[in-house]
Amino acid sequence: MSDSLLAVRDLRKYFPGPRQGILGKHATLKAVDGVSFDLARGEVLSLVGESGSGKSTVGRTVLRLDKPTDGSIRFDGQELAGLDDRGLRPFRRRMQLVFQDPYSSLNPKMRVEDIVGAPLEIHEPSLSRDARRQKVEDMLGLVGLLPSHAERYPHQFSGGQRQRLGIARALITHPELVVADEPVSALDVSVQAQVVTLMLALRRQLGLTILFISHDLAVVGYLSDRVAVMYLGRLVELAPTRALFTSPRHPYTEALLSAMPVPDPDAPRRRITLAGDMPSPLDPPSGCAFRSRCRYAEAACAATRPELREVAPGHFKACLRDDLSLIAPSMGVAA
Amino acid sequence: MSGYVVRRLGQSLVLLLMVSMIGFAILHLAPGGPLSQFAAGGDMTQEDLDRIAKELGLDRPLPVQYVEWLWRMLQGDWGRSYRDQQPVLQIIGSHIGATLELMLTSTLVAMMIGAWVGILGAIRRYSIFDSLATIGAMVALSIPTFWFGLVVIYVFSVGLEWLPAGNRYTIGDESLLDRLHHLIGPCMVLALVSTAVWSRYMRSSMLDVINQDYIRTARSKGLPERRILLNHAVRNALLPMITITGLHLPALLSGALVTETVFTWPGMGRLFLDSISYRDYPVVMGILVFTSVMVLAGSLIADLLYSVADPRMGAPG
Amino acid sequence: MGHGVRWLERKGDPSMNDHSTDRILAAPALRRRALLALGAGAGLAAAAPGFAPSAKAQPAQGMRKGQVVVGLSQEPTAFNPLMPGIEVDETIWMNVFDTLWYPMPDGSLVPSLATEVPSTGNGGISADGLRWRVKLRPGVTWHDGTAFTAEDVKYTLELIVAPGFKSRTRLGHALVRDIEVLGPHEIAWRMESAFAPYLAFLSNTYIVPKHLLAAASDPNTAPFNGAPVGTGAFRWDRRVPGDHIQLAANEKYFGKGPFLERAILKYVPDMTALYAQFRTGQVDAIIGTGIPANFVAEAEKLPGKRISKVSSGSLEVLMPNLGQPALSDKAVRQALYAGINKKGIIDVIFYGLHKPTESFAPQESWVYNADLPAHRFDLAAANAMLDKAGWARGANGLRAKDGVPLAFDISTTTGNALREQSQQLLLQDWSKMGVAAKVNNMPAAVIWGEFYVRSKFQTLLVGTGFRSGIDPDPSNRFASNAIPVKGGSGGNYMQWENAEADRIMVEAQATFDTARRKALYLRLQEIVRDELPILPIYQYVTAEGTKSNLMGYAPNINARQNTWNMREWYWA
Amino acid sequence: MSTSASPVAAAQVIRPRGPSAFRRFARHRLAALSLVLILSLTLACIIVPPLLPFSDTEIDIMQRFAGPFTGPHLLGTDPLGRDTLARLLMAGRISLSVGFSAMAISMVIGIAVGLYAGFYGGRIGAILMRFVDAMLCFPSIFLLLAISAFLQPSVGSIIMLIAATSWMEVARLVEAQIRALRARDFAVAARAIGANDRRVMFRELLPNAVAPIVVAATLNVAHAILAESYISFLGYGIQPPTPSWGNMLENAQSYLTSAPWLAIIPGAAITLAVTGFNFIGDGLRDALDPRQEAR
Amino acid sequence: MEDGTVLDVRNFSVNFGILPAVRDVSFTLRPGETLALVGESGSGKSVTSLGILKLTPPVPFCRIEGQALLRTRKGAVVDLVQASAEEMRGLRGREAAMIFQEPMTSLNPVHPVGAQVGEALRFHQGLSKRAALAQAAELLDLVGIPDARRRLGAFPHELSGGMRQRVMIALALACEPVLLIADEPTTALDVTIQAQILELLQRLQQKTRMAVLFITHNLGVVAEIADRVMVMYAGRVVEQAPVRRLFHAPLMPYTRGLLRSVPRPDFSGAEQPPLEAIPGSVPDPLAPPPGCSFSPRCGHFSPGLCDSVAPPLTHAEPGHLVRCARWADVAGAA
Repeated sequence: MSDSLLAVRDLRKYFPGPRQGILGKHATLKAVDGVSFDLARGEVLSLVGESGSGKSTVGRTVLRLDKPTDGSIRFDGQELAGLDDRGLRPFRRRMQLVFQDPYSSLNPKMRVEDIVGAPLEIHEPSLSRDARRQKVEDMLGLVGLLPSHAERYPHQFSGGQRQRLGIARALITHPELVVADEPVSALDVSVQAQVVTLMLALRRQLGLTILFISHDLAVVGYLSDRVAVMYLGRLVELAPTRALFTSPRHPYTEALLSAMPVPDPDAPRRRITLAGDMPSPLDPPSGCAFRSRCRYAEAACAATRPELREVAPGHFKACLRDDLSLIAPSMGVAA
Repeated sequence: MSGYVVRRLGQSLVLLLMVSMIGFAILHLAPGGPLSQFAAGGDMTQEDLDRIAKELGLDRPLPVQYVEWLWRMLQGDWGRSYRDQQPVLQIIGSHIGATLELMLTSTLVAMMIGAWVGILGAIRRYSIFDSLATIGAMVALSIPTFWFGLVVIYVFSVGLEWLPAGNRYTIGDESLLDRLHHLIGPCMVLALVSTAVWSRYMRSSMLDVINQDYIRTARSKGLPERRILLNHAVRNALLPMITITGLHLPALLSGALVTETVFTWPGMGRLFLDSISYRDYPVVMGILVFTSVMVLAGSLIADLLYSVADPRMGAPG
Repeated sequence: MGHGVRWLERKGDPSMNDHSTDRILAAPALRRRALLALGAGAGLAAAAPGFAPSAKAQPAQGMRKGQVVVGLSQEPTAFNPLMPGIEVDETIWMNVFDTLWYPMPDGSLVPSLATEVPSTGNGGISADGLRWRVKLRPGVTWHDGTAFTAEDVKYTLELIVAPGFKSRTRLGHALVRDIEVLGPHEIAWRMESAFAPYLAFLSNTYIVPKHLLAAASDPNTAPFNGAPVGTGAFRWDRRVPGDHIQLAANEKYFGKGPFLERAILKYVPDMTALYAQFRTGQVDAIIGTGIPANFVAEAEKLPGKRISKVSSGSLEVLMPNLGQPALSDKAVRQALYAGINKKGIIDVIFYGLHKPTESFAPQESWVYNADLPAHRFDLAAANAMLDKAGWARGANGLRAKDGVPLAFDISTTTGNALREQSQQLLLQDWSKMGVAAKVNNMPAAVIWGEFYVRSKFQTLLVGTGFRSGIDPDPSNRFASNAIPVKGGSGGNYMQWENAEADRIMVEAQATFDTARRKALYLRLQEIVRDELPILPIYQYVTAEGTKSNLMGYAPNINARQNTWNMREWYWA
Repeated sequence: MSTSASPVAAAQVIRPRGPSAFRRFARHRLAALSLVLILSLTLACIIVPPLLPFSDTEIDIMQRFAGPFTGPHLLGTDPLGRDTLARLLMAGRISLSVGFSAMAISMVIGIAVGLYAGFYGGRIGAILMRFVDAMLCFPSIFLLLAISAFLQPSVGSIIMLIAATSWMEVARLVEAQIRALRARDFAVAARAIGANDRRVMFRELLPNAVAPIVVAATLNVAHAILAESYISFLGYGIQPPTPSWGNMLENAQSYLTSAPWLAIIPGAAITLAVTGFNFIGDGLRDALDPRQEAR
Repeated sequence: MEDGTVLDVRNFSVNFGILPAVRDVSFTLRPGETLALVGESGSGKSVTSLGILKLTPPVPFCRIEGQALLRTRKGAVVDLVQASAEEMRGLRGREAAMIFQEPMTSLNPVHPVGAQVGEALRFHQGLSKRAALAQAAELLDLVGIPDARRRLGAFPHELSGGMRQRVMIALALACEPVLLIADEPTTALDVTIQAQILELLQRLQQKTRMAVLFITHNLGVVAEIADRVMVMYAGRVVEQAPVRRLFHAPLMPYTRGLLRSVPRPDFSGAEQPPLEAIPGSVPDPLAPPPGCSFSPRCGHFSPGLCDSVAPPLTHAEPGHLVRCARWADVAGAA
């Protein structure tokens, strides 16, 4: 895409795993192992995957909350990968994070005014207290809370309200990029809908670019422009939402879509049940990491690691087999 | 597992080195010296004192003394006491028995009573028993040990004349019964704090455990309450106690020190106090290293036991 | 200090020995006539009558029965009698080893390993005091059966001054030259200069076996030091460190006794606990630091126990550091002295146990000056003295002179409750004189370290003695060349300098003429009483206790421990 | 439903604050009782001594060893005839101020070390924590004894001594807390908005570690009062004539049989005060329990 | 109690002190039937399930009222609410078993899974240790644990989340209970694993004809597994209906809101249809609103009617119960 706000190339993030043997070296946990994608201005890209796929690590590394092991992160043309805390500070106000857990992401000892106003305090220290308060109150209004809430402490709010506070904090410096790390998965369904709606509205109003991290395909399908599927630290498929949901090209995507429970008792169920669990990221299978659970796996899959390649315009997949005709699950066509 | 042990041992050695450095520095920099006891007497001249100080090597710079001490130590020579010229290890060896006897019995008593009180308190939370146990434990933790020792002596030895006021045994009558009789008082005093510690930790550990999901699972299987408590709850609740016991060791040693003092118990505690006030450097350093080894070994063993007892820790590292 | 009655005197407080090390005061011994009498071979028997308070006769020689448990408040740890040790270690030394001669309560010396005490009269000491010749007792064997000979004595005297050997003190011994073994049982040497107190020193010099120590590679670490072998009435049996030491009777002892099969020296590091064990009978005798003053009255009423109030050679004094500007003023010291409520301290705090004194010499000493001006507790007089000397009261009521405030610390070892009470009485009375004194107590190991020997204290409340061995010579404490901070050698930590006193002490040291020595020391006591380099408060009296049926116990002010004659103890 | 419709609705339901920490504390009956006890004790130590007919240092030999409740001296007199009650209260001033001051200093050291090590970790942090471990290896009595030899015994030096030997637990506690909090989302959030280290440490993390720190502080007061009595018992305590509970007890030891109240009264005072602080700590722990606060 | 029912719960309430967690719940359950209990957090669905087996957390003053009649395998009817602790022990595990949400914490970490599965067998059927283990191996095999015999000695931490939940199921089914209560058994699992577990449960239910009370908040799961659905809100049942009926013709506004707030992406058009959220959040159980507890969030709120009295549970149709004063209007509006 031409107007790319974020360009991630071959991003890697390794963590030291447990030590091996007596005085042995630490095993390497490859949480993110060579991920590349672009994010256009105003776009919502979703990153989906099961727990342990490395999707949250991508989010945090992109925001440089973690230092990447390797790779490039270009934000608005500028390289972030090598910067230190000081160098990153000017970028902090331009990119923000919304957390999964609305309970632990708000400092319980601080009042809402201070929580939401903190970014202003840091990035606009010249702002007077009153002006800051005014901006906080405006922001609270924008996310559907009352100005008087500025006086309160986080524990006085419900989960959904807290998530609104988290969004308010993220948006108060008018960032261009927001990474939303499972922002609704800890919420009840009815509240989840509120927050999804709010995010969509804000995106429209403020022209946000969003990297949306989730394991919930329904939510993802609902709000994103493009979807990237992760498995064991790598992207296995990246496509426009509609294309991904209607004609998946990777067996894992297919299985993921088919496993998704559909809230309709009459929906046809053609389930592809994956065998076994996701392998340990400490010891991933050779070649294609998915092959151990893949029903289409061949001998070649163990030998070569498939790279992400474009198989249709804008549709990328990392699978050796092009001969598959995969099932488009029911949901895409549901009325 | 063995890698873990090797690593822990390495860490312990570093700690030991630090302990010995801190100990050596504090001890030798403190005013006074091993010869002051003789200076007090007045029948030794200044020349005599200076001559002996030189022969003991006390006139050299401190780092030199430390390095030499360490070098000898590494070769297994713990030095000789300034007081009775005996090898330090031999001296420690002749005192450690009494201290271990005291510590082990009191720990045993504390474990049995403390665990029982803690478990019962947790099961019958908010009952009168629980409240009394809580108050009792708090008071026990607050009583100065030596004062409690004095009270025990005053009540049981001076007043009621049930217990001997001190010593490990009656000279001449060193029967088991006689030794046990002498052990009751100091054991009671030393066990007081440990019992309180045990009962508090056991209670909270037990409370933690009985609210765990797997206890609910056990209930959902329809197991008898007794089996749930013994097989599922207590077993898990005891796990952290292993660590607690390891961590409690330095405090227990301190307690033993004070208790031995009050009950004229011929153990390490008194040796330590005597040696420190005589500035008998080799013995004090020896005891320090020895107790640190005990403490470190204690926590290492506690961790290993923990990993044996708790399958989750099966292979730390 | 040992009288500090506290639970924790133990903690191995080295302070404990400070008073009592000096207990042996030379008594009216060494009079020419006495020496002649001894020389005539009065022998051991002369010692016996008089102090066995027993109704029952002593057992026959060779009869041994029972054991005695002696309670000590410190643990004996040094067993080589030539190496540094504290007073309590002598309990072992005096029973396992023998000296050439030893002092009796009346101060006379009784030959032990020697057959007679040498003197100018009997020819043992040449007229100029330089040549000494000692005849030794034949037929004495070490506990391991080896025969005792003059070689052992020679070895002992040489070992004391041997380089590299950690001998306790070389004082006096360093003057010995040209030791000659004249025969298996006769020895002679030359003194570099005449030194009268050496006779007394030798009464405390234990003879060690050459065949064991010389065989060791280093006598400092010889196995002998952990299991001593001597010629004494008791043999080393076993030691339970931190608890007790057991001695067994030496069946082949050359002298009288022993009449006990065993002697157990039990370490009970707490004086109250020790007393409690005495009361319950776990301990047969409390020797040394004795029964705490506040228990004496109660102890005297105990059935089956006998309490002896034993004069000790050490004194409780307030030691001023004359290096302090205010304290260097004699008038201040005199005023402070007048402000000491001795009667209050002795009668109230110590239940009247101790004896008030004016002299540095014990009242039993043959040089004691009974005619010194008597102390009067008189605050008005004390105030007048200070006024007269120009120490004027300031606005806050405290005195100062020429900008120097009359203020000082009074220190002693921590943990001695009774002495701390004394301090507080002193503070209260002195505060009425406009003196700002405050307590600064520290642990014994600190007090007796540089604080003491480098004269860093201001005033020190201390129990100590002022003589050399059992000789009355106090030059180690009072001579101007005995000030360590001024490059001297000795124990004049007060930094007192007095030309007349110096002259007297030098002369008295060099003469063997007892009458002359006495005259000199009487004068010295007058000077010290006037100058007050020490403010004497009282002479210690120890309440020692034994079971009533333990016979033979006999206090001896000239012995370092009253276990000195344990060989003669027996059960009635 | 659009976003604009939800604000009011979202605003309607605000969780009630729930019982405040203070109320939770007050509900812990023993803790509340202890707080009252400690406050009255402190007040009594401050107010009562000047009102008493006897001073704590006034020696009256004629009145020595008066028993409690037998004469003009309410709690009797000591071996020098000083009033036990006056001494007890004056001693309380000393003991309590030793307790509080030692606590304050040890908290400052412990928090500084723990904060640094917990936040930055790294080599220096590791060395600091190993030093803490090494210090904790010593039986505390050794440290007390050995360090006391350096100091001229005075109230100030006793405070330093106790502080010097009791900051390690706090450091460990704070280190663990900070290390745990540092990984919490709100700390990450602070970094995400570009907060510098100081802001994260002092505004975000430390306030959240206050609860365990306050509890530790209370228990440290208890510990310090006990430690003072131990030091005195071992003969290195506050010097006479200044009374402290510890040295009163120490001086009473030899009169245990003849005048037991001299030992019992200060011992009971220590036990009472220490129990009080322990219970307050316990109550605070319950009241400030983060588990109760999380939601 | 009607013939052919396994469980008959009537006017069931659970109170924690002054806090009414579950109020007046009634339902029945037949063999082989799956009843889904749906609700958001705090709706009381978990407390209901735990309360039936009296496994509510040991909170003081916990009161359980009403009736919960269970027909045992031998045909005896026991009221679980009135049953003594001893009787409950005999029933739990044998007649009625339970699986829980957190497979990570619901197994005892210090015992091997074989022993944990075998424990109920040993206690209820008096099997020897060896026999219990042998049967445990069969059970583990049944729930699809590969190499089951070898896994007997494995500790819970050595298994993945999905495997642990399989162990939990084996443990619950050990004595072939007539009733299985599954309390959010798949919530903590990834979708692919969730699919496996749901499939397993359905297979086992067909085999054993046990009645399943399935608690969940995921409407997708409900649609897949349930025969009938019961929706709870603020401690009360607000609607109960056969699954199709509930999804296609919900009567209670809350149920409708719930169904509409689930995102259903539609790829037929360019724009996704708007998502409808229920405004506000669940009321504080200690300060419930007057009248209908859903009234403050309800789009059909009628002042005076909805905020005065709590509406009763009414039969809208046979088998379809609803708790709403305006259900008829709501149905009409739709």
